[in-house]
Amino acid sequence: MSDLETFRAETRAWLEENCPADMRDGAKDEASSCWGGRKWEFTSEGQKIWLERMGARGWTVPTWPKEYGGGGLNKAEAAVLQEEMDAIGARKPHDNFGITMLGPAMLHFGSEEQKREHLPKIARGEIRWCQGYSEPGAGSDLASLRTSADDGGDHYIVNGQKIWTSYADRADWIFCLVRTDKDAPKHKGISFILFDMESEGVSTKPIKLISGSSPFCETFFDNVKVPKQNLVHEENRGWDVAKYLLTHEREMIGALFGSMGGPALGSLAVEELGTDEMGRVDDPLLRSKLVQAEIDSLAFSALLESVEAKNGAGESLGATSSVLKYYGTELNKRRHELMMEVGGSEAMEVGQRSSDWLRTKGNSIEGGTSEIQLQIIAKHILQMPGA
Amino acid sequence: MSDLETFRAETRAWLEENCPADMRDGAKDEASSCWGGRKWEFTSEGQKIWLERMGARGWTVPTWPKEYGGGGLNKAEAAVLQEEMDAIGARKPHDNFGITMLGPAMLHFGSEEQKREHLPKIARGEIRWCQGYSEPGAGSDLASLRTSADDGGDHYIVNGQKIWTSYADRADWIFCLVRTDKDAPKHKGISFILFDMESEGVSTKPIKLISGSSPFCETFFDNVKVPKQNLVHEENRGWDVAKYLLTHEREMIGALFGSMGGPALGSLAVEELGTDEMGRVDDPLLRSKLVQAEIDSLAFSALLESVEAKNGAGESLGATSSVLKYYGTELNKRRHELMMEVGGSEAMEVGQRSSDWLRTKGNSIEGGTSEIQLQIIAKHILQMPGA
Amino acid sequence: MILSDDQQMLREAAAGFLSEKAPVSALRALRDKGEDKGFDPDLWQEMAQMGWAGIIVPEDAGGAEFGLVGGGLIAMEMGRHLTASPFFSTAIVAASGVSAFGNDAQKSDLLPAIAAGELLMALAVDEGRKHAPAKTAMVAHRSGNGFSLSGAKTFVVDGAQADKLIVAARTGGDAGEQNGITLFIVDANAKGVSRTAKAMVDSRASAEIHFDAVDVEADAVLGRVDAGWEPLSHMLNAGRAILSAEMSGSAATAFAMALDYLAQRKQFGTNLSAFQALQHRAAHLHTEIAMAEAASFAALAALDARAEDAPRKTAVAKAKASQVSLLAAQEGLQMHGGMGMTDAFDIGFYLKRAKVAGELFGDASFHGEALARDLGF
Amino acid sequence: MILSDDQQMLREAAAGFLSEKAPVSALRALRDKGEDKGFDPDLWQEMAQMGWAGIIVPEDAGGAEFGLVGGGLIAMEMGRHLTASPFFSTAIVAASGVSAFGNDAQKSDLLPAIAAGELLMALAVDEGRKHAPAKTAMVAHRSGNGFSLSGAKTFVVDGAQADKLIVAARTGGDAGEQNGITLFIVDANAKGVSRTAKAMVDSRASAEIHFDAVDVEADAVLGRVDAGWEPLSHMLNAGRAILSAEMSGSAATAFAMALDYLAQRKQFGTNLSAFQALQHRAAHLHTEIAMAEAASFAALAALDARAEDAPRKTAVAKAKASQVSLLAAQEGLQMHGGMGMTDAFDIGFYLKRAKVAGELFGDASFHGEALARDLGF
Repeated sequence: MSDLETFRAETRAWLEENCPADMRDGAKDEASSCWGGRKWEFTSEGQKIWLERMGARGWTVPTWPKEYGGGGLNKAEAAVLQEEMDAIGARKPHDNFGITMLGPAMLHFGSEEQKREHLPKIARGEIRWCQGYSEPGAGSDLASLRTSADDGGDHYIVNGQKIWTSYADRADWIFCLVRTDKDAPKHKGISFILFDMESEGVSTKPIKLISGSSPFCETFFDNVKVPKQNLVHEENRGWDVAKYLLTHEREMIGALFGSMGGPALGSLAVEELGTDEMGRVDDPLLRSKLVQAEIDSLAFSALLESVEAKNGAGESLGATSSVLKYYGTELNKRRHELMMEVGGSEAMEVGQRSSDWLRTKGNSIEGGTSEIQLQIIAKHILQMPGA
Repeated sequence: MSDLETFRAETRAWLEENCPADMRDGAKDEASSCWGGRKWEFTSEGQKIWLERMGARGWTVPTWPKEYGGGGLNKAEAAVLQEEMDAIGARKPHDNFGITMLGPAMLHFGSEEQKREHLPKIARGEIRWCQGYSEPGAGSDLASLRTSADDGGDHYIVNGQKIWTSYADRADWIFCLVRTDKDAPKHKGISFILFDMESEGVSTKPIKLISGSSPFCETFFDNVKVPKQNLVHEENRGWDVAKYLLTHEREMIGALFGSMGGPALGSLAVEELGTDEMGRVDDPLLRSKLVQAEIDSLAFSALLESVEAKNGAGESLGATSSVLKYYGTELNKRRHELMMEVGGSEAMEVGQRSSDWLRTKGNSIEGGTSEIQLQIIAKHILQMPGA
Repeated sequence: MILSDDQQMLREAAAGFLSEKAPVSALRALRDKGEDKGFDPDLWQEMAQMGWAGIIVPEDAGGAEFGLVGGGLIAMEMGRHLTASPFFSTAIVAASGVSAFGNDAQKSDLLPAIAAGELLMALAVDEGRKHAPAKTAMVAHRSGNGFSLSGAKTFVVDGAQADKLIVAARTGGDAGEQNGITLFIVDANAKGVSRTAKAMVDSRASAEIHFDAVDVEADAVLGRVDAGWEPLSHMLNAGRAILSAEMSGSAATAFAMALDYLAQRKQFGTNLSAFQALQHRAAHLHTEIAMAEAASFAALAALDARAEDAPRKTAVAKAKASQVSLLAAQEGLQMHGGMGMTDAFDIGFYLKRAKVAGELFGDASFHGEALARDLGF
Repeated sequence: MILSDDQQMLREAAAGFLSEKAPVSALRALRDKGEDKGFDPDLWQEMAQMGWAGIIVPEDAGGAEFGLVGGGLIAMEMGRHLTASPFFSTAIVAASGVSAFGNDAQKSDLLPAIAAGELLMALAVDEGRKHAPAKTAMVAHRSGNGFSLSGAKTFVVDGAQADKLIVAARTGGDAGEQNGITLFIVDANAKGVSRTAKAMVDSRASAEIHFDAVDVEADAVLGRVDAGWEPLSHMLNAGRAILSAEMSGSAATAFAMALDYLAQRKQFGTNLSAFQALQHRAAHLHTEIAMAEAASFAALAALDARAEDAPRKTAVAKAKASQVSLLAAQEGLQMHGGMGMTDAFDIGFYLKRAKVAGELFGDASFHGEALARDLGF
């Protein structure tokens, strides 16, 4: 029996014994997520136990090193763990921007002290993180941010405003881009700092979207004191960390829209509109738009698989993440437009389908607009010059 | 009886008596055009007589003043003349870039001597004109032209090369943009001159297009002597004349593509592909593209009618000519793509339909590319700033 | 098209009045109040006093007799401001049907009241999620001297507020046939009528209405029994062309808002409106909006002139305007960036209205199909 | 997809050979000579010596047994250079049919000869202007021990040059049905066969072929009588996926040519490739081409693996690649400006080939329809 087979058998046994029954429903929707943190109210005893047990093994972050609270697994072992979890329908024990965003950046840029301080708390779900990147008025030009961190001796004094901070009202800590040098060129005066959202001077305000309420907040900083040991990487070199995180985010978004596919448009149309005497969806012009969307969806899936195969084979995604982000989000918007067309007047009522449709309009804006992605493709893949 | 009614009666009688029988077939295709000029070979005695008789009355250019060989008609009278010609299917007696392009510019910018010298010969079809605007390497940036006209005392010495000169190999004279000041900003060193194509040093070479042979030529000038009295408007102010002509050309092209409409796509498809059991063109996805093309064609016709009504009411077209040029040519390209799709493998054979299809690709390039039209719309209609 | 002096004045009056009394903020306030009326009755009274409720009603019935072109000028301005009112349901759709097909009693009963803004009427035609009038299945049985109506209607604009409903029901033929449909004018509070207001994404009022053996007299028929297709098409086409004009106005304003936003915002040291890629998209959009507006008024004029090609022009206008208003709102939102996604900005309201108005009385696919049938392919 | 070392070498060899021996100028020269062969026989011999004629032929029959993915790698390089050769008609379409469905005699007769480049074969399937194999109407009557074929075929690629034809004819059923079609291997010079070469816009060879009571023996049947749909689909799908790969290559090169042109040209004092509007269009086109290529190789791999979803993947690939190669050529030409319109530039050749290859074995509408049927809507 190979090591991996042994690992699989042990993992299977452990999961069988330790995964609570109500955590085995395979739920992947946001409502069933456990976000952890100081303010978290567990939805069930099972959810609490599941987080504790997985957190204790470091399996909330299986590939992180053990010394930082991770599981210390290699890629193959992590894949086995995921397969075995899927096999019993085990929920993800823990969602946290600390896991998906801050952690990878911290492992790369953080000091030893910072890693030992922050990463285990993420792994165990004790601290919930939010991200302070975007600012009103900056839009796609992220680096034009104006939130300032002035030198206060052993601490910074932070003033300014962030926007699009997901769950800022529920998070415990924030990782945040701030300006530490106003005179430097805009990319060179930015630093990456961490602070407690309960610090004096921090306040938040939820943002209502066109699709209804949202996890997004505006976040305000009024003379917030941040100890200098909370600076990650060097002062004025926060843009390195930001770029690292942004590329990572883009890849996640592209893959997300490529893989989710959404409900099959054709079946939905057959169900809701019926077929004509030739067995075709009974709305010929709408049908032909559905066909084109399916062609494009399947071709995009092929591209995604090809990219993933290359990526798995060790080739870097690089600017290709922009290709995925651009097309995946535009396609998702198109699919939701078509679901609205299929749904007709029923879909025009205030409800889930119309709200989902409206929400998709943000897909081509958040995480870098489609225009920015096209610009990245033109510049970095096609080597076209700056205008 | 009003003056106009009298004019109509007299015109009808004159046409009835003077229009040769073989000039009454209503033909409007290029093959039946009479282009006149020194080298013209009349296709029939009727074509010759018709040009002579109409030229003598100035009715080849009905609204030009009589002193320059025109008919001296007002707009209402000219409209009546056209109606009466249409009523008996009378062909246009004469096509000439002198009529459509040079004449209007000459009436606006020419000196009295120039008008008396050149316009009557255009009216009577004695001199056939071509236009020397575009140059290789200039593309849409027309004003970057490099053909030079150096001062030779009482004459200019012209050197350089033009491209896209329609019928240069059959024309008698050329109106031509040349650079008379190499040091001035590019728009300010251009002059508009006229010269005989039989001048020493002029040579032409026909251009083969992707669609086959074409009326276009490359035209070469090797130390061509042009008397200074052939300068139109002031030296170095030829760009005024060029702009006047370009706007005029754009309007003509836009109207052309709007009004011609082309063959009905739907009927062509029914004829060539047949219908399914529901009476629809038997290619459902192609059919839906045909439908969209018809929607857009009819909406474009509505726009064109609305623009023409305003124009008739005295409002200037201005940059709206770019709207018409842009959409009309793109639509025409789309319609020809669809005709090819309808035609299938038969249309893929070398022949008229495939040649027409290929030729349309030039529509969105000649007379200012679609990109230039969009730029004009953005700048002059939408008031968006230069990049 | 060239406007007459009267039309020009009408348009300017509408523009002035609406920007003062019914800007987008009024629709927002209406929505935030959470009432399901979908419009402000006081505002409608003011509009009626300006003659808009009777804009297509003949002068001898108390109307302004401006025809659909006049109506379209108002609708376009309403589109610009996203003004919610019963103008569409009552002043256009119902009034066009009663004017053209009502008998003398119906005309004298209804038209002056409509023109005075005292009567609200709604057309109940759709029965499924997609507009398909020929598929009308609701049944009207002969019963005594009159009829008994049973069935359900959906997407009835202003249906919950209307005093009277014009209901399409089948007295003969089968679903799918144009023959056999009859129109009835039904008291909205009659026994057997139950109405449910639906919260629509555009914050307008729409209702689902059930008819349970609703009795009407023989004189409730609008037009002739079994021959309701003609008056129904007449009303639908009037509504479609008016919606097209409204959507042209909405598209133009959504676009103008986006251009304003671009002009105000800087990124990477440059004004957003100087980005060439956005300029080309803007120039294309300008062209599309111009076409939608031209097609809309061509349809309105053809309907006023009762021209033979009026249905074709209406199909083109509704198809094109539905597509263009959606495109304008989509592009407008994208050009606003993240701000466009917030409810605090107005652009989202334009997107929502574009979707609903595009769907109402047939979307672009419906009208494209109608056009193809009309052109014989 | 990840290429194996062998595949990588194959691809590099193809790229090297073709750029030296068969660049676009070779196609231009072929056209200008005015011969109607549509390809250069000497070049084909060289390709055969490199193993390309037998690229999918099993090793034991003298082939290279690289499968369709290997064929696709060559086809993509051929697409880049617009190389004309019987690779498609013989090495892919005919070879795939004979390999998979030929009896032992047919295999040993035909495959070694194909692999050696000594035998040219062409598939005669289309009968009308649009690809519609199920509508095959040409008839094969039983006659003696064999069959007698009568009818006409069109758009037969390399049909005028082929030594043998694979002909789809109806032995049963009615036009429109999949059952009842039988495939016959027919000597192209048999009595009753008359062939007319057609000058196609892409300068390739295609023929119209008439069959007037052409007698064939029973052993001329490829596969089984009345059951020709399966081998026919097998050959068509192989051809479609290969064409998709070819078109992906053509699209990539047309695009690269346009980018080169933009990079060289200045207008208004700026390099054309610095115009943002063109950059965004270029970036979009890059994305589309990447999708076409990925879809093409996904289809080829699925066909090689005889995967259940191979037909679906093939439909997606052919639909997408047909659309994308046309888009790339159109955009490429427009980006070349007036120069692109002249025959002196190469971009026009890419446009012409995109149109013909897109049409061959079903255009995007055909395959979109097939996909919709497959997905059940």
